Amino acid sequence: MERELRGSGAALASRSRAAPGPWWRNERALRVLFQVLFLAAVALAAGALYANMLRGLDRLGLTLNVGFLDQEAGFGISEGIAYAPSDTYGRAFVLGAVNTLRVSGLGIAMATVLGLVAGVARLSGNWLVRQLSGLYVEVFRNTPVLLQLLFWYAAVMLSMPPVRRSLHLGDLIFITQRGVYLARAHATGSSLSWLALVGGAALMGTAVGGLTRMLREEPRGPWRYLPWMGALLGAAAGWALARWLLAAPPLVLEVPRLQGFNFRGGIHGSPEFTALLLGLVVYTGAFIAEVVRAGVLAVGKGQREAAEALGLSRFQVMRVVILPQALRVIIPPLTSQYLNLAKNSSLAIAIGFPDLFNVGNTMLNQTGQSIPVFGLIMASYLAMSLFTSLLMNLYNRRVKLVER
Amino acid sequence: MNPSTAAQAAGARAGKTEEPIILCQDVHKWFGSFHVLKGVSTTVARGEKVVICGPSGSGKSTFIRTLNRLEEHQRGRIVVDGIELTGDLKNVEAIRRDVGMVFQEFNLFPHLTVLQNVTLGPAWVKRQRREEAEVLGRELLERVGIPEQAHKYPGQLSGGQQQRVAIARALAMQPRIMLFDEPTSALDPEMIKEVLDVMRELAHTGMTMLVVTHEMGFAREVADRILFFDQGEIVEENEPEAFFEGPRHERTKLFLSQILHH
Amino acid sequence: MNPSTAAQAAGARAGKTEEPIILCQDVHKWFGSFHVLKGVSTTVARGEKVVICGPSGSGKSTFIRTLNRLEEHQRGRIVVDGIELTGDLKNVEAIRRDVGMVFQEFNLFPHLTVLQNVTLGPAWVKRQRREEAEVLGRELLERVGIPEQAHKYPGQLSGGQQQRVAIARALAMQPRIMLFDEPTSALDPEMIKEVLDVMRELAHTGMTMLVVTHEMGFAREVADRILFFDQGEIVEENEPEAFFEGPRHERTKLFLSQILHH
Amino acid sequence: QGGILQKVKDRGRLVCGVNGGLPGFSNLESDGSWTGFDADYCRAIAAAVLGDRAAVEFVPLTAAERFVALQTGEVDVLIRNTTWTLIRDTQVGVDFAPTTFYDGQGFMVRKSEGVTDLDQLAGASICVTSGTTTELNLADTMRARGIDFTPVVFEEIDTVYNAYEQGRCDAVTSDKSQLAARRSVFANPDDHVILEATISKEPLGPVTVHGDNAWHDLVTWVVFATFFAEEHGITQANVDSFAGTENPEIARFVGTTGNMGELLGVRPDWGVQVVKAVGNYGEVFDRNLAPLGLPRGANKPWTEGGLLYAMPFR
Amino acid sequence: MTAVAWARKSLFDGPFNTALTFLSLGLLTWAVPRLVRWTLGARWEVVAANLRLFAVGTYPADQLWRVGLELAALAALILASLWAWRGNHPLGRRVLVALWVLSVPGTVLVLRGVGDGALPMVRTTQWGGLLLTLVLAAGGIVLSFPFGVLLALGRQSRLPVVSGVCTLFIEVVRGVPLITVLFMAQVMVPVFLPDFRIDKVVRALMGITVFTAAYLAEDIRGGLQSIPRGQYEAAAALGLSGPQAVALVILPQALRAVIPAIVGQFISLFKDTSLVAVIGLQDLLGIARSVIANPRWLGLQPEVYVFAAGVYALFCSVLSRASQRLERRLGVGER
Ligand SMILES: Nc1ncnc2c1ncn2[C@@H]1O[C@H](COP(=O)(O)OP(=O)(O)OP(=O)(O)O)[C@@H](O)[C@H]1O
Ligand SMILES: Nc1ncnc2c1ncn2[C@@H]1O[C@H](COP(=O)(O)OP(=O)(O)OP(=O)(O)O)[C@@H](O)[C@H]1O
Ligand SMILES: [Mg+2]
Ligand SMILES: [Mg+2]
Repeated sequence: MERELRGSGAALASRSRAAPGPWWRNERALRVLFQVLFLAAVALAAGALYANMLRGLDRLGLTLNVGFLDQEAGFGISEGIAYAPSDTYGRAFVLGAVNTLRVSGLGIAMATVLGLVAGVARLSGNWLVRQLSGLYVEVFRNTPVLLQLLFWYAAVMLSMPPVRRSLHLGDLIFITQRGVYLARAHATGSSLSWLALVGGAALMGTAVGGLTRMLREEPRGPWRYLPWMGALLGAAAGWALARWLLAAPPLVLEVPRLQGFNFRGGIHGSPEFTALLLGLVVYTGAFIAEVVRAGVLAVGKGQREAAEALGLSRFQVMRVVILPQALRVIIPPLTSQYLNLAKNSSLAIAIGFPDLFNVGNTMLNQTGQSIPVFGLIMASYLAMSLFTSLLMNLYNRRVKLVER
Repeated sequence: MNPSTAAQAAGARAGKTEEPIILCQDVHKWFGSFHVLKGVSTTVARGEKVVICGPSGSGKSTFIRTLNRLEEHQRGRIVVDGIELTGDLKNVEAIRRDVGMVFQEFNLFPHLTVLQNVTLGPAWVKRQRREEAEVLGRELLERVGIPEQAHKYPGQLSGGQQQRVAIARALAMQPRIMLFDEPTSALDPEMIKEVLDVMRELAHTGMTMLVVTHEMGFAREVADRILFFDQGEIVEENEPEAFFEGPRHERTKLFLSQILHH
Repeated sequence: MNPSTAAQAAGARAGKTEEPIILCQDVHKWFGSFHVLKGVSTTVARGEKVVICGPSGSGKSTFIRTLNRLEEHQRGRIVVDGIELTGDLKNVEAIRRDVGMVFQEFNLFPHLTVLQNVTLGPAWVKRQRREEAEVLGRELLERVGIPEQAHKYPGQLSGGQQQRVAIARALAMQPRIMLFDEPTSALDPEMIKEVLDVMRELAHTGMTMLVVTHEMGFAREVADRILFFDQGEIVEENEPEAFFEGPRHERTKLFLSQILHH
Repeated sequence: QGGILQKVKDRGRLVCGVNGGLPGFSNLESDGSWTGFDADYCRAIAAAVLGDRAAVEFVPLTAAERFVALQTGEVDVLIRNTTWTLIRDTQVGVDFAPTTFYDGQGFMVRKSEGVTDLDQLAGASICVTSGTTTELNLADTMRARGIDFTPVVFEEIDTVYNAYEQGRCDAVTSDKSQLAARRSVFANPDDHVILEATISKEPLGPVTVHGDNAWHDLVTWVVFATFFAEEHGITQANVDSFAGTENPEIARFVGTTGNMGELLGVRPDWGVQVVKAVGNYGEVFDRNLAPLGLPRGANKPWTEGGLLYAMPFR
Repeated sequence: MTAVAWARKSLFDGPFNTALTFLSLGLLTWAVPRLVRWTLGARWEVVAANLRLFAVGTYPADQLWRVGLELAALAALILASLWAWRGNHPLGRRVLVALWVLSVPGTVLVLRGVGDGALPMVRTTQWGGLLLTLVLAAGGIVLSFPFGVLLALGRQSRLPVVSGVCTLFIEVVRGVPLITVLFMAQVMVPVFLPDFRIDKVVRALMGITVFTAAYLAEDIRGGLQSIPRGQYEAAAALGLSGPQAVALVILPQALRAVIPAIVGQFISLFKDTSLVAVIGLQDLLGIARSVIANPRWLGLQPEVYVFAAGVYALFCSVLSRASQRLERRLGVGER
């Protein structure tokens, strides 16, 4: 130790500047040294892996290139953007990516709604609702999502009635083991009708708005029946309008029709897509419910009390005071759930939905180019994850509390 | 005791003759098996200022929170401004519209601006139009001395400012009664005065006020009457002078000696 | 001023002739672009008790934290017990072994018992055997007056008790210098006294102590010298009597009026 | 290194890659054992090398990982309905032993649909396994004929048939043997027909890693041994009675003369071990595939007009 | 409170709640009879007949005693630990920690065995069912934990290179699906390391470990961030070196703070082991799929899946209950 350094105070003080000590004991030097060593170790490991990989590829008679992306894929894909087996592998991969985005986007939206409802229900004053929601969360959170997907597909979707005996709601929705078919509205060129429709909607909207305001301001007394009368009148007017519109409809309904083996027309969700969507939504919804519950509970008791003391109703307390604050607690874990949903969509492979991973896997099997294909798959998921995180972080910044 | 005589008694005590605005009759409350309020009976006349004090845990907060049903009482009657507090949601709503409350920890809504905090009640409960509510809100902010802070968020204000916003928020509902639960005890000493000033001013407008506080200067100056709580009961009840000069109970004396010594 | 004369001056001031145990020479520190310490020079003689006071944000904490390298200074020299504070890790280690520190928020290790808190340093830094460290630890707990709390966890103690454990923990390393950063300001009034008593006793053992505090009673009684900081500089430096009776600077006067008024 | 043969001997156990669940070919039974045509060929090889039909470790493999498993030596031999193609033979780094099962890709549909010809499948959904030649053949054929269809693609064979049987698809396409095997275990096998049309050749057989010739030879000759035994009427029951045979070729087969075993690097009586273990080809077929209602078809000895032809044992 | 009063308060307070109650009742009356009918009518013999497959896969019947032995040993270890936790130390903490560390190679030894002799080799390809699921889950936990701690510390490091590399690793792994990591491990590892033949189960375990470690690292980082600066400073002021401060002061507190998150991670790890079924391992779900594939059990998918789901749910809820209790217990010392 540096006891020698201790001379007399004067001698010590008169030394203009003490040496900073040998470099191997110097904080800064050590820091730099350690980092250099660390980086070298990482680079070395990566290099060794790379060399090994080249050797391994050589042994398997494979090369590293992505030229195959321009080759003809040759295999069929059941759903997604326009594609034929004569298209390239690249096109097939894009199709998979679009399918993944489609199911993830829709799934995220639906899971959010389900999770919000279930989360709030778990805090409901209604005992039965609380228990049911709790049961839902427990069951679906505690079983593997893969198992759930298989269940939704094999035990639910495939046991729907066959095409010719579809479950249906009028001509609008058909549920069969070939999937779900929805009627689709098509715009026609009849602009006059459009004008009438928009104008009518605007009129009705104003009327309803005015009436509700009236209702708000004078909730008691005989006036409260006025909106009902108004609504009745409005409905009658709407019916008349509708009859007139039907003569020159601005929208036609494209109804799914049975043609040959299958339905044609309308919006079609294949059983694979529907099962995947259902499975992901129900699974993730259970997690989001917990996130929402935790978020709501994280809002201080004082907030609820203050809001109640102001006379806000239970719904208003939730909607105006609790949820907006819960949001900032909710968003980070919610983001992870969104990412999880998107990533879990890769399990589509188990039930045959042609998502990014499934198509990629087929490509890999057909071309044997495992490393480039894997690189592509992982990069795509990574890009998706990063993009989602980015969006959510931006949103998070917006809902963050302003503090001193 | 018959409620009407109780009311008259209270009225007489406060030097007024109308019916009481708050009537409590043998109010009991338990938290689980813990008996917090053990038969509290009192009346408050319209316009009266009542200060409530007592040792920690004696049930002061619980008492004033039962008055607007933030806590439910289990026995006895509470009538506020002619409306009886029962399980009926309508009554609870009506009473809450009549009673403003200010908490120790302010409990402002941190995600709303100051002005939004103040206009929230009028807009959502009274269904006032926004402009109308905002005009009122600005007036109130003026009254509590922070008109320039309208568009800041609570997190950007000092404690004293926050508490003044809380008072403005409660006033925005134009309540007939204001409840204060230790409104200054979470504040730094410099800020206590600014809040007490606002309360003092409010008292002069003739508002009925129930204030839980240990600020004995304020009590002496503003209160018409002081209630001393201990272990869930009103142990002593008197006008300020009499209360401070001649406390009758041992517990009151002990408490006062501690408080005033501080 | 030439450092050697400064050192001698300090020694003379403290009525002693040996070399200073702490020597600061034109110490500067920036946080980013914010200049916190603007050329602080002083010396502390062995056994001296120095109280540091000054308004909030004046750099008191930062100053004593540079003394054991919790903060790095960017210009100037600091020599503690003959060891110069540089980037040399050995020196930093040696100084930390020589200097004990007590924080405002205690910073006890909540996952360890009181005794484990106290023995952690001796056991791991000085590599003492466990039994040895425990004997010392118990002695120290005795000295700060809480021998019976040895097996409790910090969370189970009152603030005053916690701070006494923190003192014992620092003493366990048998330091030559003790730094205290507002050791009583996070405490409730009743507990302040018990901590100050321990510090007073410690002062009588001849330990070198630097204490950031606003407890002027303590300063008057124990300090050999008072340093008054403002805006990163030592504005005034004097013996207690002189300091309290005849502050020379405006800022000191203002500060004292606020403090003593409080 | 000594090659795979030596490794198997040292280990005392053959590691055989099979399908995770294909009725008739390889199936996991409730007691943990494997049954089926492919599983029996694994046992035959084990019997030839080690004299113990039970010395097999079965490794179920997915279509995607089968070649990697073979190349990395995770399995010694792959007997998992793998089609012999030029690309696989040349580029994937594997060698094919003689075909044990000549198959062709066909289609199965519900009788009630009244479909008899591929062209009638226009607009149909067709179930198929992903990552296989089947998938490519389907796309090729339909494209060539200009038939528009929807492929419904699954990783797992089991899912394919389940989806078809439940009505998810109008047709299912695969090797005809597989179709028949699967149909036999449907709830109502008679409701389904396998169309006449065969759209590809699917020769299936054991696969070994490219470059280990000794091992490849052994696997090849084990297959021939089962053909040979059937050609000469040697069965599990009567194999011992050939110990004193006069027929020189059979004598070489049972190892009483010649050094066939030595040349292959195994014991002299390896042929007998194979037959004792699993029987001749016909027996293996009858035990595993006949119960599924599969006709022998092309999988008959050449002497009966089939394609099975054992090379001379000399 | 009387039943009527309770019902009024918690079921029928207000028109909205009443409507909800009736809606829920409607749902229940629709679902419960159907569920009961299905449960009673289901052909559960498929479970009974394949119980051994579900439990251990193709693990040789004559070696099953080893699984039993292993289970008994682990149960004893767990009980002993709980005992020690309650304050009675029949063994002493050190011995227990040593036993836990030894339990890993011990388990491998007992289950896998060596050569012939008393413990003949049972290769991992023969492990299956719940046994494999548990091995993967437990192995994943044990291996990913230290890895996760290192990653978290690395990410929190003040050295930009170290924290950069760790952050990159964590973010990349967290940004891709587990199944791609498993495929990587299964298909790529042999390509990357052509000279080593790594066991299939070990490869899956590698994938699971890497994936879980990245998530754990983030949980642990949360714990590290929750430790007030004062703790670091107090440790430094005492003269503890950086590693000492981390090991003695920071980590114990940080880990304690994130126990719920860690257990949550382990629960999802347990569920996620089911993905190995997709890469051809015969874990509980893999066996379930094999059983369904067997012609003998055709059409019994719901039974098999429900059974498997039940097993997973059982383990998961036991784990989460345990974590809740642990949390409550740990809260004690802190008041
Ligand atoms: N929600 C609750 N559950 C159980 N006990 C409670 C609850 N709220 C309060 N108590 C208990 O009731 C008693 C009275 O509490 P209250 O808050 O009314 O006291 P106080 O007089 O306002 O005290 P302080 O001056 O400390 O605010 C205390 O013993 C408290 O611990
Ligand atoms: N880590 C930091 N980064 C940036 N600024 C800092 C940091 N630590 C302290 N400061 C600033 O440096 C100044 C001096 O801080 P310091 O804590 O030394 O003041 P102090 O005299 O101890 O005040 P107090 O009496 O409030 O403790 C303050 O303005 C503070 O905001
Ligand atoms: Mg209170
Ligand atoms: Mg400070």
